[in-house]
Amino acid sequence: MTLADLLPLMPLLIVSATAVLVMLQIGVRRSHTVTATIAVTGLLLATLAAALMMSATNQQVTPLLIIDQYSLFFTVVCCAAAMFIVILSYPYLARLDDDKDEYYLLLVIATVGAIVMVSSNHFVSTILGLETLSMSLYGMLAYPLHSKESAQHPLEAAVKYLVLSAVSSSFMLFGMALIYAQTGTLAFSSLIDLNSNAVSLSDSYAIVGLLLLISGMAFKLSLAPFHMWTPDVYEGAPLPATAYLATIGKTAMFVVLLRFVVMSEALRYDAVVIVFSLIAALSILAGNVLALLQNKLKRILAYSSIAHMGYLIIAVIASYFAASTISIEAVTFYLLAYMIMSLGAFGVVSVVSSSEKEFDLVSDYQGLFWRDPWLALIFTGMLLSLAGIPLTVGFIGKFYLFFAGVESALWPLLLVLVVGSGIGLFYYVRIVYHMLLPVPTSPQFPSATGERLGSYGVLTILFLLLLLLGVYPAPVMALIETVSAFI
Amino acid sequence: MQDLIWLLPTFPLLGFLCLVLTGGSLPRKIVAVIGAGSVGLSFLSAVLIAAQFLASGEDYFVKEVWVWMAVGEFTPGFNFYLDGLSLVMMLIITGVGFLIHLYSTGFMADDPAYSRFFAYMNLFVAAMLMLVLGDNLLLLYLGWEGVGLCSYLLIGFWYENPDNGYAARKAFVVTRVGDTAMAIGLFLLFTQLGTLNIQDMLGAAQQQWAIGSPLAIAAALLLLGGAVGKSAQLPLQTWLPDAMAGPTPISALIHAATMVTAGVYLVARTHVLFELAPTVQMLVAFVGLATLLMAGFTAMTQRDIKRILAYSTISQIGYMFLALGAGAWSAAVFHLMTHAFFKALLFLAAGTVILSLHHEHDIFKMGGIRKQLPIAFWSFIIGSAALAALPFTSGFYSKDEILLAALAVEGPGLLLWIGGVIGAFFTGIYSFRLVFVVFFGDSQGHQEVKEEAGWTMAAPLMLLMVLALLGGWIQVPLDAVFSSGAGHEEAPVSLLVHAVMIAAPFLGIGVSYLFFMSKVFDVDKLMANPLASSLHRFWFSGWGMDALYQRIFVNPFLYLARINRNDLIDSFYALLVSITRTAHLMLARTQTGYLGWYALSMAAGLVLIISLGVML
Amino acid sequence: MILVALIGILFLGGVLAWLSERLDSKLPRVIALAALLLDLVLMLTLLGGDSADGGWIVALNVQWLPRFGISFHLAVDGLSLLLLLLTAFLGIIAVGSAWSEITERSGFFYFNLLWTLAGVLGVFTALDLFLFFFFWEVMLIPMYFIIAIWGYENKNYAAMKFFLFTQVTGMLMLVSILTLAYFHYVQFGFFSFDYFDLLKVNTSSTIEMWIMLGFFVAFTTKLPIVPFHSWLPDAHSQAPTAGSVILAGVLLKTGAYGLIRFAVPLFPEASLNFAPIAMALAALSILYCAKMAFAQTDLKRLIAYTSVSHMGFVLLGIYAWNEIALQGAVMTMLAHGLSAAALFMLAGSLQHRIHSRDMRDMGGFWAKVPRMSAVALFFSIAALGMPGLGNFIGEFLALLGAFRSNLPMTVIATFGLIFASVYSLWVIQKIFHGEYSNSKFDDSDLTDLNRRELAYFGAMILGLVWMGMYPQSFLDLSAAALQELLAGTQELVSTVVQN
Amino acid sequence: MQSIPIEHGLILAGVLFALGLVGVLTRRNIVFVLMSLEVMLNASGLAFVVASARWGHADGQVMFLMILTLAAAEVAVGLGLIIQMYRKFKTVDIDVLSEMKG
Repeated sequence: MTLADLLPLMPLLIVSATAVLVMLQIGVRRSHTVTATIAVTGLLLATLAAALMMSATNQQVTPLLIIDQYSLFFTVVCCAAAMFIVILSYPYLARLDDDKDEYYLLLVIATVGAIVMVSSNHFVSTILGLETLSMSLYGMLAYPLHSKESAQHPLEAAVKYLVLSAVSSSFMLFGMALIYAQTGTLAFSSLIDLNSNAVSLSDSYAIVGLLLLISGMAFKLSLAPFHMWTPDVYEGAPLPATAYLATIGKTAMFVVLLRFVVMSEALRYDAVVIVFSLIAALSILAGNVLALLQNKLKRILAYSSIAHMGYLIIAVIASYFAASTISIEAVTFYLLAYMIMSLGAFGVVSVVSSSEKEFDLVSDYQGLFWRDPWLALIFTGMLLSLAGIPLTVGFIGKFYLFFAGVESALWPLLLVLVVGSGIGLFYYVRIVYHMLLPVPTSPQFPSATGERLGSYGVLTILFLLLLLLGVYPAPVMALIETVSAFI
Repeated sequence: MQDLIWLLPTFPLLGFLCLVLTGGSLPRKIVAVIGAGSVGLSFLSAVLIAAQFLASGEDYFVKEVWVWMAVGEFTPGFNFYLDGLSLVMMLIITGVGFLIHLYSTGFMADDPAYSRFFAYMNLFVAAMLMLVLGDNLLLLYLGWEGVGLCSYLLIGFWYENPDNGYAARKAFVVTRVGDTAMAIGLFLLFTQLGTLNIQDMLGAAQQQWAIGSPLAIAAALLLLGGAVGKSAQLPLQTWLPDAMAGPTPISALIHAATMVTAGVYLVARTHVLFELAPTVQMLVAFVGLATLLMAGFTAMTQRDIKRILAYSTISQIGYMFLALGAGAWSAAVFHLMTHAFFKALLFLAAGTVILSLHHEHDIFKMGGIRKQLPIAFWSFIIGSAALAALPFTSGFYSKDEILLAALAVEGPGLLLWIGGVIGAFFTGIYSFRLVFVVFFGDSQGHQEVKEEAGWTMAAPLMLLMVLALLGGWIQVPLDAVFSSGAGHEEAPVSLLVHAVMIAAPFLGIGVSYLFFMSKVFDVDKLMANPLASSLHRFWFSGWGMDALYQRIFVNPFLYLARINRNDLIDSFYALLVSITRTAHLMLARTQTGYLGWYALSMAAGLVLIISLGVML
Repeated sequence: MILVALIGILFLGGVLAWLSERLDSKLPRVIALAALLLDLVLMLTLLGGDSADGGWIVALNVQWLPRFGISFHLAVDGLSLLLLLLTAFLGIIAVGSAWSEITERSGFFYFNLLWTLAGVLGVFTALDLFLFFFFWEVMLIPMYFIIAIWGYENKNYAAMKFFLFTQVTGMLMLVSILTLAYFHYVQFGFFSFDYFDLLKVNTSSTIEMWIMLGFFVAFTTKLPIVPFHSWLPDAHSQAPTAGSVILAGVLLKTGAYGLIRFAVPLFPEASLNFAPIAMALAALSILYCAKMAFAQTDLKRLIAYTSVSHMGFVLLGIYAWNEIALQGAVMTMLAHGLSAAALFMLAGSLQHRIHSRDMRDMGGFWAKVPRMSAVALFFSIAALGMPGLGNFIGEFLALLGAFRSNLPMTVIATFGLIFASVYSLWVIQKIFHGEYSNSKFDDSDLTDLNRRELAYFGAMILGLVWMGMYPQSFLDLSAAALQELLAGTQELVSTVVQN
Repeated sequence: MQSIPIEHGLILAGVLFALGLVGVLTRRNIVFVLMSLEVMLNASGLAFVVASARWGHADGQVMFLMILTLAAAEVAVGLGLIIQMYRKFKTVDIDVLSEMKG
């Protein structure tokens, strides 16, 4: 551990420092605004730092962390997203009749965990990051616990998530143990060409280990058949927390999954390929079908997230069979796209909601097009992007996935993808249709107030990103191409 | 002047445009002038052109106006082709057409939709002229469909009554069936011979196709399909009697004089093809024979004055087809001409009768009106005489030629001849049955008879009477056209044959005299006989063809339409939807909200996956 | 550059129209009209252009997504130009028909209208398959909005159905495109979605068949052809008039265009082997939908089914794949664009006046509204293929050309002419003939066509007569392009025919 | 000296793990659920120790210590939530937490 090692850790350090700073500030004097500001600034700095370092850094810091362009890319994405979520949380928490500051503390610490995860190529760092993230998420999910008005069920959500994710963690750990028994190292490494002169263990141990690990990860990514917790937790948790869980939580985990699968060459085993295909197909179908007639937006987004993770798995499978690196890029781009669009979707809901009352029903948005065209336009954009319609980033993402699938000739999975997205169109467009209906006599929620300008700003930025990456993604494509070379 | 031949259809077309664009806002006088005048003009130019053409002594003359379309080797043009045949046709159309227009100005005088009527009439004349003057089959088809359209519009002219609408649609659709066959014929001809220009096509056919070659037979058959449709021959004759729903001048112009004879024109025009397909030509003859007999029988039983005339038309066209079948092309065209004269005469006269009897159609409600309607009476006498082909009337010469030609056919010639003679006998019966019942006998207590209308209606009748009488002396310049077909040397036939042919109509007249004039035989007593009455019913219904078609074609179609009103195929997609929906409901039930259950599902998933993995 | 302008103007005009609503609710329609007129003028300037190089009049090719070798490649040849003109013309007509019908939220309406048309222009000009697909999808969303917002009683269902059908089949096409592009990568070692690059790809015939089917399904769903047609009657009967006009007049044609430009030239062999099935489907949908049309009581549904029936002739012509048949298909597209649009506008104006589409309520309108009746008569006559009008030229040529390549199917299809006359005349009888009675509806505002309506109906009548009497001016325009396409597949077709 | 074959150790860990899982599934009392979670976590810890014994280096044991801490943390947060839950529902039966479904 030298000074040279510290430099690449800059973003991580900045975020950790922010956490400490927030803690101290709370100790000195509570102030919602100040806390939020510190958090935003810290995360912004981290984002910038990571962005600046990205081009020049590729270094293994201690056995635990690999700081290369890929990890930095996602560090940028996660920090930026976290920053946006902070901005979205501010008005949401404004009227909470309880201390608001610790929420930001938890959020920042969770971000530390996320950063560790995206730059981890070692089981220990994976577990460290993951648990840091999860622990603080438990807190965030249950945050409005004391508030009397809170209509949602943060407690229920938190308990369910805690118990189940602890179970999944134990899956992962046991899996890791078995793999470790096979490879003899806790770093991600190939399971195939073992440098073992010791009496080797039968392959089935490794396979079982792999499958355990995959199952654990599948839970965190809410992939079928480990998806059941998702809608309940999403619905119960306060919106910004849900947004955090849905975007950063998923992304960080997925990066780990990708790194691990690629480095361990797990897909050499037919069993793993089949299990992955099964998981992908199940998730796509179950997710879309479950969302079909759902009336609560958060649950719809939960189910759709199941489906989207399923889409991504297709690209992961493809990454093994394809000659080019397109499939890695596909995963990367789609994660970025997914970050933008689901953050946007949650953002729209959270803009009109607050900790006392969340406007979660599809019918709440009836006639939004005529009451708040801009918000409605943004929401439409996000939904259509989730549905994969051109002019939006979602379409380019889908295009990447389809290409990856075609390149590796995964025809059955492509068919499932087509069917799934076909079903998906229905419920996304259904929401849009509700926004197009005439305005009901009694508007459901107050239109924007001054304190929500920040949120509107965030949403606008996301919307512009959505269009930009949907119409002229060439530069980002190029960036991702270079970045993905590091996996 | 010849180069101005394109003026012929242009005048009526302009008339049509004027009347349509002004939309009935013009005063009736002007409408009448435009309507009749335009046709008159084209008649004048027709006469001039005809004179010049005959003077020039050329066999034919082509005027190219513009290239319609040029796709690859398919280059039909808007070209006019004038030879003896089209000359005769254009004169008939414009001449008779003009007279009928003139008559209509009086007949329709108090119809609210005066200008719409003349618009359609003019359009019809224009289309009909395109039909006969076009130098390629596509242009002919243009006119062919055009006249069909006008016939539809005019049959349904009084649209308030749904029955008229039905008759009109029936007319259009039934003829459309024939037209479709004809269209396929055009495809075949073009695909095989590479052109639709009639003369080139015929030439090519003669070179490429041996006599009786299947292709020739197919082509001839398909064209024949078109012809029987338009000319109301078996088996597509059912539309014509209903077509009488239109105003009477229409029946005179379209459904007697011109359009219905288009089939005859088509066959005559493409006679080379039929000579290449002798079997089809024989078929033509027998179609004609069957039709003329069937129509003859039916005509005897009808009560509606116009339906009687309609069936007589069908049967007369049957004679023309007989002639065509017998290869007597010019005889067919000759009979076409004379028939145009006397049938137009009969219809117009019938029109005056109907008009002055306040739209009474049933002949048995008429009677003894010869005093009140002398012109109509004499028109009927002369018309019926010509129709029955009494000597020295125009009809006599044409029918005479036809029967002789029929006799001359080797093989079934005698059969054809006998059939024709029987037909002539029936013609005598029904034509004079009409005369006797309507004009003689005692008045059937119908309300007082209106005066015959003014000169506009009288003059055409007079002229047509003259033509019907003397039309037989006209020499039709067809030898050049049918040089190939004119090979029939009239074999010297015995006087007996002539005697029989002359006698047949007189016999018929005698019979109808005994029945309807002197009442020697009582019709009702005859009807009492079950056999006779059932036979009568059978004939009256036009040999039950309508009912048959209703059962075979119309009802099944309606049935299909009814049972599948909302698209069977759509229900498949509906099924997909409901499947997804049920899947959703079932899956949604798994989201119980119980932590234990979720954990269980995870465990189950894990077990599933691991067992899967270990097994593989 | 002019091509970008063509599309850009509409996109921009749409945004302007939307914003301008705040100022004045009458402004949007003016802006829309202006934008379309401007486009039309620009297109007319292209008419003079010489189509020397393979019939391409003007082209534009810029890199767009280098990673996949995707370029922003637009080009126009006679074929596209004809369809562009049709699009602009019908666009103007549609604005005319919406002029007084669309009163609420006009800004957003014209935004959607223009964006749909922009998407269509893109489809007709794109020569990069990714770009093509891009526009293909772009035109759907605004159309969805048009149906879903300004539609009639059952709009949600109809709009959703339209959206799902076109989107799902669109995804199949995407898979096909990608597969094709991937095989190009395998054979030539670089990514490309460019039309001319992909023309060079050759694959094993089974794979080619599968890829071709992907395109075929997408295009025949849009066309549409039995059994993919069932979205259309709903969409048409529920869409506002202008929507139906664009849908029937233009959107359906994108399917036909796709077949002519992409499906057949890219996969000549597969198409050749598939032709019998395709032509059988064509004949089937001609007859089946003619029958369905006759069975309908909802006027707009009826017209919708007739559209499907007529598109059958287009498909027949395309898969006959010889010049006459192709010209026939193109003429049918143009003529049907006008006649169907006009019929829908008549239905719309009727609904506007008596608030009903149910033919059982109607009858004897000739006495009340003679002008409208005459116009309706004209267009139904045109629809049943009366010689001298555009539809006849198209259908006759299509059948004439198809006759040599597939006799039985052509003969069957020809019987469609009979059924066409049955339903067309049925409409006239049901609505305009017969006894007039206003028992079933309130005829207080059942007035005859006004000047504006007469103007655009007149324009369409003239158009049809022009196509019917002197089609040469259209045939010449598309001839070069079609010959180029034919030449592309010539030797293969000839070889296969020999074997 | 004769060492125990690694398989045995792993199988033992597996059995423990399964026991813990069954506990989580069957128990309704959330306290017992948390205890069963402990069992599962420690089972995997044991697996690590066994594995590291095979390779004869300490990584696995380090991992075991980590697992202990994170298990402690999990339980800490869990107990916190349980207290809230008890305040709200006056019971620790997890089935009361089933208001969100569908």
